[in-house]
Amino acid sequence: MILKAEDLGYSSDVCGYVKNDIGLVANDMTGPFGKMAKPDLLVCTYSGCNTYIKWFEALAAHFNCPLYMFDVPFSRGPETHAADIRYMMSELKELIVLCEKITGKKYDEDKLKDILRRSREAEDLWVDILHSAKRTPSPFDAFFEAVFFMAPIYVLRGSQECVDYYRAAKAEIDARVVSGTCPIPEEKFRVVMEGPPPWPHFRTFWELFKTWGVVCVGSSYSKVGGIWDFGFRHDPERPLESLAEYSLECYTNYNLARRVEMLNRYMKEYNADALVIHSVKSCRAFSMGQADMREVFIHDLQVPTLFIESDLADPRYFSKAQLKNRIDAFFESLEHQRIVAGKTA
Amino acid sequence: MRTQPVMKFEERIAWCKEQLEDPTFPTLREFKGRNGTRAPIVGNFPVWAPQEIAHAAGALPVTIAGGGSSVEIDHADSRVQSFVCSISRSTLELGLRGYLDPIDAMVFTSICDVARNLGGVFKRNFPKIQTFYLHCPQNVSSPAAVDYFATELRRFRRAMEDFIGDGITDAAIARSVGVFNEHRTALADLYALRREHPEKISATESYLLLRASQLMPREEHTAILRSTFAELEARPTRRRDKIRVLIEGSFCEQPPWELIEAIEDAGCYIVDDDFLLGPRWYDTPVKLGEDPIRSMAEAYVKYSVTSSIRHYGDRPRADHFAHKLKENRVDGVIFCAAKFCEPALYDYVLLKDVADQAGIPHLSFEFEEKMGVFETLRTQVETFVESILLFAD
Amino acid sequence: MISDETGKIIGRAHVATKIDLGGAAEKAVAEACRNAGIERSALAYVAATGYGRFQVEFRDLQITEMTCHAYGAHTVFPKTRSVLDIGAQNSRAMGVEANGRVRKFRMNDKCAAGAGRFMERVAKALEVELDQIGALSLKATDPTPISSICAVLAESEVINQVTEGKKVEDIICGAHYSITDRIIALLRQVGGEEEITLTGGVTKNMGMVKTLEDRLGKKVNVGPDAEFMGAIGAALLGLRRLQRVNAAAA
Amino acid sequence: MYVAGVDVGSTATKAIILDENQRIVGRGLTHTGANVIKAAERAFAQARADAKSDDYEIGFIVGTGYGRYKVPFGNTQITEIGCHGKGAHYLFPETRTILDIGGQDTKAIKISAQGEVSDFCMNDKCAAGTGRFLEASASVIGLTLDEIGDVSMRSSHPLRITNMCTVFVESEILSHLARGKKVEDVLRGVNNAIAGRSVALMRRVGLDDEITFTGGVSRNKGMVTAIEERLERRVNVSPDSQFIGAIGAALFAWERTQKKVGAS
Ligand SMILES: Nc1ncnc2c1ncn2[C@@H]1O[C@H](COP(=O)(O)OP(=O)(O)O)[C@@H](O)[C@H]1O
Ligand SMILES: Nc1ncnc2c1ncn2[C@@H]1O[C@H](COP(=O)(O)OP(=O)(O)O)[C@@H](O)[C@H]1O
Ligand code: SF4
Ligand code: SF4
Ligand code: SF4
Repeated sequence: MILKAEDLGYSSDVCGYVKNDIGLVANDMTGPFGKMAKPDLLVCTYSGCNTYIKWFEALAAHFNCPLYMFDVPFSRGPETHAADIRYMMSELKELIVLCEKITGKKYDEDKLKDILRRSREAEDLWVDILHSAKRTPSPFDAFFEAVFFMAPIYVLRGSQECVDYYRAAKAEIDARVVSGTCPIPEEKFRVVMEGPPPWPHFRTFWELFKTWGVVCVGSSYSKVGGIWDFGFRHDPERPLESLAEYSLECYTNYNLARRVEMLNRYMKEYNADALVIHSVKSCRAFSMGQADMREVFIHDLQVPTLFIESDLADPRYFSKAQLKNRIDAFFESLEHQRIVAGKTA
Repeated sequence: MRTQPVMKFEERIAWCKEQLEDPTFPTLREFKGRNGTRAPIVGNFPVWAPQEIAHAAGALPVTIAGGGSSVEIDHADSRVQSFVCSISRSTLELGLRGYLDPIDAMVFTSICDVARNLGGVFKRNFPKIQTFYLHCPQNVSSPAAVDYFATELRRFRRAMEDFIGDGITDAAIARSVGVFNEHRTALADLYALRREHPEKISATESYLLLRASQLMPREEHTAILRSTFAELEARPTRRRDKIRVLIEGSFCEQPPWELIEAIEDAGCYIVDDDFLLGPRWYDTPVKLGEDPIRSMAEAYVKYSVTSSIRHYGDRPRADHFAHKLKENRVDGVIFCAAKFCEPALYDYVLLKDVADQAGIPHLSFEFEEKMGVFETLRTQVETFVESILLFAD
Repeated sequence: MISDETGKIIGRAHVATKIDLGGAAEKAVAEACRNAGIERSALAYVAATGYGRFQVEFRDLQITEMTCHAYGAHTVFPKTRSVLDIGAQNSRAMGVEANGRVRKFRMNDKCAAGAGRFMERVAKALEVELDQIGALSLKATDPTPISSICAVLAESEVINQVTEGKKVEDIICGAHYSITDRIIALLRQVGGEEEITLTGGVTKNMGMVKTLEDRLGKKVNVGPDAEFMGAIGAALLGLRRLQRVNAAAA
Repeated sequence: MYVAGVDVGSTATKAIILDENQRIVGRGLTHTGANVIKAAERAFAQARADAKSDDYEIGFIVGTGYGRYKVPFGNTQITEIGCHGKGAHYLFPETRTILDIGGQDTKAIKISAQGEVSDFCMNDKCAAGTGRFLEASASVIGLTLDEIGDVSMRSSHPLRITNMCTVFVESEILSHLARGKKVEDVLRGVNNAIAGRSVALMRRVGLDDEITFTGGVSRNKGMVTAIEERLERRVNVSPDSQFIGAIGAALFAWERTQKKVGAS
């Protein structure tokens, strides 16, 4: 798919995730999961990634269909600007009109409230699952497992299936706690993971950490589609407003200071030993500034931090030997420090 | 600056080149030395910073567009990875080396993922520079966009007011908009001259003039441009056997001037480009209404130039580009994007189709600030020119 | 390459380029004259191409190697619509029109992977002579692709494969596939659909030609003079230009 | 009882034998070449011969370097990052920052006062700016690795080399030479370019007072000077600089025999 997109003229340096999609579209909409339908309206809500804009512009040109650019202002600080919310709410209202026109159906606010109520329920359950990683050993890998667990809340949020799914998932985690089964049988290191996974080499990547007994207790990637674990919930009583708030509160829409703060909070609350920054070439929304983040953690906050690079979509940028070298060196020295500390203690 | 003697055109160009190649910002240091804390210097990362408001506050608004080839990236690599555009890395490098010390504030806008996060990096690394981030709305077809941007601009105005400890009146802003408009008109005249008489002023010269404008008071630069026109008219020149080309893709990060020279040497007249230099950000000068802030917001939302760093809603970028090709009567298009600049690289795909449909040949390559060898590039342009000239029968 | 007034090639020479580019050109021209059996003074027009074209002091015109390779390939194989020129450092793909004009081209200017040097390095790492890699590669039964995109780092990967007990021919063939994939990507960007001609030093490597044909699923043209294609193009474009200049003067 | 460290690098394989007092008694150095296992054996045999330790028992062997898993006779393996840290700390106890430039990668390592790695950064995507880069430059110019250091020191007007790609730099060098530039100025330019990148890498882990330069490239005097100029201070270079990884590995081996650190 990526190659297909590069044939069309996309540079090898632009986001591989987007190229995957564009390649799929150019491939007559046929991907590994079958054929997708041609859209009547494209809605682009790009929380924190300008690349999305370019992506949807390309799609709109390809399908020759209308594109609604749902603009989400970048989050600049912990306080929310009233103007941001106002702007997004008027956008939502325009979008409602547009949808009414295309579908010929009336907007039904009660239905939306129902959806949000179910969203909320699923969100509560999801947060419980995330919080379970506070236990030692952790019954849940908040990165390698979370990236799969998180899917329904992004694509099926508001449906009953979604609620049921999280109920089942929660039950599974609870069972794990009771039986003491953990994703990493012998938990040696607890880390917080920043950055998306290298999808094409997901297994290999996980193995590199598993061999060192590493469990991820927190991750930022599982928050790209919404951050609920600090209390935000969709509110059926303020439907549009909470949708607007939700859009602001996505991880990639956070500025660097907020991202650092959030990761640091995870470090402390989840009792982690180290931070792993996985910097992917494709995604500047994530990676631009990660090196600076590394400076903050290592030098200012004195958190052992491992910085590794590969890509989230393009398999060509994944080099197992190099990653292994870095990961080994990092945990080797952590282990060594532990032993030395243990001796002097 | 004010103390500068009157220069002849060639001297002026040489002076501009000197400014460009000195990453320590001599003009800004001089300004600071002369004005001290009385007039702050407000820098911005390229494009869409409300320079007029800073101007109205009595500040010197300047655009900081990277360090060019004269600064080695040495410190900035520890803050920013190697796979982002050079402008963001070298701008940071300038700061880490202390070259940005004369600057009091720095404005970043939402032009791309990189610029946005660079704002965050600046904020942390340079506590002495006040970093300001402005969200430029992308949903320009929404009626709420102008209101929203006006609110953002007012936020900026308040920040500037805090800075100078005094209010900024609407009248002052309107006056500043006027000053910038004059500069815009002069720039438009310069481009018109290049389009009609490319032999009178080379694109390299025009580029150097514009680059220098980013670091000096508008009023002065307008005057320089005006006095230049007369000189250029009088230049004895002969039109050479070259093709007319348009450069597209370097709106934010600017190519080294040697690159432009290499393109010209290889047999091209560059009749237009999309460099967003100086305040060339709108199609026409800002149309002043009753509320100057609102007028600025409208200019951005309704008639800013089409460039890759913004969404254009129902005024698609492709149509605009097709028009530009026709208007400039070009023989070829050179897509010249900064390496790793995603907005440019994405748009290339759309725009090259437009050129294909118009039957206009095109060439594309990527550049970096630090490029030192232009041979490969020249070869490519030569081949391109040959393919148009040698077979023109 | 020396051409007579009808466009027939009558003389040729091949000299290895060292640091002194101008001197090498001088030598090559002298030898080509000898080969053609003509006096040096009989040369009416010299068109220089290639990397050192500006160093050829006695040139009348310089033309880039892309224009020349394309034109050369066009003269030898008139139906060619795409030309691939794979040299030591640069790979270029050109789309050619019916009159030999370069319509579009692409080159690998960022990184040397995907050019001839990659094979030189692989050969060196395997301690095999360069002129044997073609024949060896044809014997491959289980080619292993090289994942490293760097011409230099590919060496260590090759070494790794050797220790894992992979056969030399399979590794070479795998390396060919890696380059081929990069080159085909270039080719596709210029729309490499119809007849394809391969030029440049890599044509001497039969293994490379074969993998290219495998991946493309069709034959590619490789002329006997593939290495001289640039010079042929230059000679003929020079002739064209000379005729035009003369016509204008008459 | 003796212990050994074998550093199987991408370019060169090094072996070190220490006696029970941590003194170096044997060294081996060989080109890694196509067969990693053979290279490890060769280097080890050389070191044994050098130490005249044929009748001694080698108590523990640690493999390091990118081919560390291929040391068939090794007892365990440790990454070269840990080993360079250890080795540099042993030779220069005050060192906190280490720069290692090998054949294919460049690393900056930060160590604690105890010699443990506390941070590291490496540049290993691409052979740009590594020993390989220098080898390529030397070979286009037609000099040997041993010569380039001295030649570059004669330069008075270093050129600016902009291409960091090991392959493309060759043509850049050729074009400079074709324009009549001096060999020493070109080489100095190459050194400066690498120094620039290396210093940037070191800044990421933080530059402390005492810096040690290790790896094969530190044998090149021209590079040492270029880095010192860039940093405006002196750096430690040991005559055994290329062996530091192997020394570190041997020290780890020694610790294991002393049971200072539990087996992993
Ligand atoms: N005898 C040979 N067998 C196989 N490959 C060869 C042989 N001779 C040259 N090559 C390939 O051709 C490349 C050189 O091509 P050439 O077109 O002469 O380069 P350039 O024009 O860029 O100097 C080498 O890198 C090598 O891969
Ligand atoms: N005598 C020498 N003078 C200068 N440089 C040398 C010398 N010997 C080796 N080198 C450099 O050292 C590099 C190999 O360094 P080394 O640390 O052994 O690499 P690795 O561990 O990656 O195999 C070579 O690429 C070369 O540039
Ligand atoms: S968020 Fe990252 S991965 Fe997603 S589209 Fe944007 S740049 Fe690509
Ligand atoms: S050059 Fe491109 S990627 Fe870089 S800051 Fe500018 S717009 Fe963004
Ligand atoms: S990856 Fe290798 S071939 Fe490519 S630029 Fe780097 S050194 Fe050169």
